Amino acid sequence: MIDKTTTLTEAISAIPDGARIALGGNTLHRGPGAAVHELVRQGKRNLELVKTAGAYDVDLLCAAGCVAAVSAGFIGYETPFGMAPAYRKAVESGRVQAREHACATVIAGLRAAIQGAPFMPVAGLQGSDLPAARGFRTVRDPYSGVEVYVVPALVPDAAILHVQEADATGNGRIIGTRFEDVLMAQAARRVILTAERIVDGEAFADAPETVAIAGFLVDAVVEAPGGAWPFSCTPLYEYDTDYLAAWVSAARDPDTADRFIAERILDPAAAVA
Amino acid sequence: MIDKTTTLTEAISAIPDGARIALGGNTLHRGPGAAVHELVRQGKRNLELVKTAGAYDVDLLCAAGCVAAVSAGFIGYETPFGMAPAYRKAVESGRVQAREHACATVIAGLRAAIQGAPFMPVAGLQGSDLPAARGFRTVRDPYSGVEVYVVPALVPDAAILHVQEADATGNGRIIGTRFEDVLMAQAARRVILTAERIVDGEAFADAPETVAIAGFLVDAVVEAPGGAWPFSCTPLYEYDTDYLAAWVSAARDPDTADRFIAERILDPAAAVA
Amino acid sequence: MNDPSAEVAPWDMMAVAMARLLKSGETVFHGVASPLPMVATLLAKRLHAPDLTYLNITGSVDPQPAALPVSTVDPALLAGTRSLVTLADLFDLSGRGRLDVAFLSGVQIDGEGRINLSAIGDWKHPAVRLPGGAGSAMLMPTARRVILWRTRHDPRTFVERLDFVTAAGNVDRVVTPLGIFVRHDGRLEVESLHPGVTPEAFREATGFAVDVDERTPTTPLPSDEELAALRMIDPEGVVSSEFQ
Amino acid sequence: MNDPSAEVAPWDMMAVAMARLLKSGETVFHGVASPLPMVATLLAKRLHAPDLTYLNITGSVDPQPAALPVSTVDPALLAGTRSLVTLADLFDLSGRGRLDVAFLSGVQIDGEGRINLSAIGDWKHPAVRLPGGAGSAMLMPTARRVILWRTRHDPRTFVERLDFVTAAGNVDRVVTPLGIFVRHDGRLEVESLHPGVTPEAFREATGFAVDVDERTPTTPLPSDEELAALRMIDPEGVVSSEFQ
Repeated sequence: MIDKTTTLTEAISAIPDGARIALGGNTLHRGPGAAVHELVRQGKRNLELVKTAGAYDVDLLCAAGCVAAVSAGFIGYETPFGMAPAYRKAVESGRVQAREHACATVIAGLRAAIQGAPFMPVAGLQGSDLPAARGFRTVRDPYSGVEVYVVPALVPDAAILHVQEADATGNGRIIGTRFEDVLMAQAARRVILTAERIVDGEAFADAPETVAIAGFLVDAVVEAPGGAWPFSCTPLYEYDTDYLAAWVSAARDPDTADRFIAERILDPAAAVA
Repeated sequence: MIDKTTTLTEAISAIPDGARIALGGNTLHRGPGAAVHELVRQGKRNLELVKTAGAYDVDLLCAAGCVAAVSAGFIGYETPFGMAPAYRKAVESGRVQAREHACATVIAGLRAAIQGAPFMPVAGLQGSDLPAARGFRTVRDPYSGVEVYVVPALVPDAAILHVQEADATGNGRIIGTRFEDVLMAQAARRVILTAERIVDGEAFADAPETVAIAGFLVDAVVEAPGGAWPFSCTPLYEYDTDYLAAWVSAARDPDTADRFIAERILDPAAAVA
Repeated sequence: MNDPSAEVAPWDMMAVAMARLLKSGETVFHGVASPLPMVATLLAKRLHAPDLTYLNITGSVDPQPAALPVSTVDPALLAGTRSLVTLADLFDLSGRGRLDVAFLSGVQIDGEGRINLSAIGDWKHPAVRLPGGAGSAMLMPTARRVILWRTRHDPRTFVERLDFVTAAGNVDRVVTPLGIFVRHDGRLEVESLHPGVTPEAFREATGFAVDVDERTPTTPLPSDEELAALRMIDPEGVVSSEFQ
Repeated sequence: MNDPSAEVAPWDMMAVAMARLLKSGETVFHGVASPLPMVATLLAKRLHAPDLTYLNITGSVDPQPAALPVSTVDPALLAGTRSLVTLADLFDLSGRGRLDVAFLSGVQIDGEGRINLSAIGDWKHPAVRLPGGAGSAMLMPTARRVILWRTRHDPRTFVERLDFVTAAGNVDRVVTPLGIFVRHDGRLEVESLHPGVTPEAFREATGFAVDVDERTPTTPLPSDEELAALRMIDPEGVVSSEFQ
């Protein structure tokens, strides 16, 4: 068995500037918070972020100047905190390109990547301005003659996923909702797993149905207790309401956002995870 | 909660002649044996059978005159018993059409059905005579210009699946390998579940990862202890070597096959399941 | 205090109105940021639609949450589920025509029931970059019925012309704090005004032309039974969170 | 009893020869009706390729079965797996270029390493309807390396011309009871003859032209270590079942 455990610093340093990165979880839940903070600390640039529905991860990385483009269906904090202010400003100023998707077209693009197909057909999209704005094309079904929208393969250079338990070979157990993590693990060229704890994987053999991420797809495993924070990590902790409220408030202005990042993320004394 | 429990007779009587039926399991394992026998007893005609890799189910239904076409990647008993003699004779005589697939194109056709797409791209197939023989077409990727094979949607009128446990609302727990059962349950217009036992589904809430078939996709649930026989049903029983050897031997000749079916399947006194 | 409508909060009125639109046996889905659909679906299931199938992004099927989360993607919504499906599975369900109802919303909604969740101004150089349509561009043409809801009813929301069409499709009803639209022949028509809402107020709040007058029906107030069920499902009042 | 090759059964020779072709770190897949690949993969993993990833239709990853099933789709092959993948996942793995080795076979095999598992005679009106190619038409062009094996080596199997091309693609080696082919520039060449097999016997058993003579290397006999590991993995001799 290959021991794939490493440090967060090592795992994230393997991601080059300009990489297309899929981030696990959804809105406020089970995002790879610690890894996102490490991306900020390492000063990554020109990343393309891939997610169906992102929130703090995308917002923070936009504020920190790490992002060139966001390929997602929804970016916002849901009802508790509203819109993502730094993402919004970054797009409005032209610094970040919003490669807007329907969540279903993100999934279709990942599916094409997974299957080794150049594109994936997707039902719907009729009447939307998105296909024209994004250059999504139709093809004619050679059997029925019907036109259907197709989405190009969306191959992440890396997927960064946070799970509750992993073994040293990369098997990852997800408790509760899997979101798009399984698709991302299959679609990406490289998979980085952070885990609340690293356990002896022999126990996984008793309930392999709960192991959402197959170890042979994974390149690096990092033990990161609290590693989803400030996202939730069922059943261990909820999303951090106070922290997120403070961030969203700071993120409305570039200067306060910079100060927040300097004090609460970059300052080693304040190490958040 | 809707109680979907019914008898095998009722459940199978809802399948009309000429229906396209997906059969769960794979070769010797977890096929819906009892339901297949009921199809024979009810004298169904002109069925199209869909499976990646079939064995006794396809072979018996061909011998019994129930089948017009078989859409599958492999029909055979694997090493223990070799080829499927009744299927073979039925195709060679022209009574049954072999709609030969790669197993992967069965899956692609089911995926198209699941996603509501008219077709599904599939990697591979280059150099094979199958696309020409089956009329599988290519389309040109509008993004890269690459030609890729596409398979038309394969929508079963019904999927018949055997599981170890189900609740009355149709949630089905599969212990061990799921084969293509989950895809079939999603792709089919109607889903019939036979189960070793019907249990109180509240227990499923403790381990929903093990519930492969979501109840809301299911139309009918039948309690059928031993209902995979003569297929295996992990961990309850192995495939029935003696019975299958007797069948394969009988199936080589139409008269002995007819007698076998009359004595061991149609005769109520010999009720096999 | 003679006007009973004064005692009914707009979120209660909306949740009840949305619940009434759901039928037993239907498959019903909502996505992110959807407290009202969450409450409405649970309410319908408790009242008149026990065999409704409740689906959401957590992948639960008919969950029975002890307490309702404000985030409608919260794994708290898994409680009691007997199977796990994925968001991809649910899009597929809609794609193949088996999703009966999708709840969706829009920052802008036009007279055809089309929505904008993408941008204010030019999409390429937006004055305001909005969150994005999530699943709507795929769901709106494929779900059998789409119910839109929006907690704001003003001329900036209900507009003559969308800045960008994020999604268009099978809209059946639109529920707001002022009343209910129904779509006929591709146009939103006023089906009813909530109690206490005048035709003038509704007309002035709507940016496209609507046919509304004193003959327009009034949405029935929530019954005691409806309100009691609502309180039981949502004792913390999560239903009001979209109004903050 | 001076000839040690007389003591080595052809199935043992084949299993060992197949195992030697696998490398540590590779992802390796076999499908239905594949006892030899099952044994060979487990053998390689025990001997020289501990970090090989063993995949099969049961959806197990690196199972550690206590006893080997004759059916290579048997859920007995799940034992010890730490995750469950599906056959669809494995085709996808190959489709995106991440499957290193697929074991496949053919009732007919031609000089390019193409296979027929579909029909003898005309495909539409076959003299013999064969089982079908299972995953081969998809896997053969997409897996990085395909290893063919066939327990029969005669001119009806290794033919000049296939009745039907079920699959073609990235064939690397073909292992038979008589020897090993390697593919160079699109043609099967003889890499080695198993001990005791003469060039004449090999040539006569092969229906297409092959370049084989006394200089053709001999496949090394299984070592004591290889045979001991084989007995440990497969004490019941499932490896011989394809020869019955």
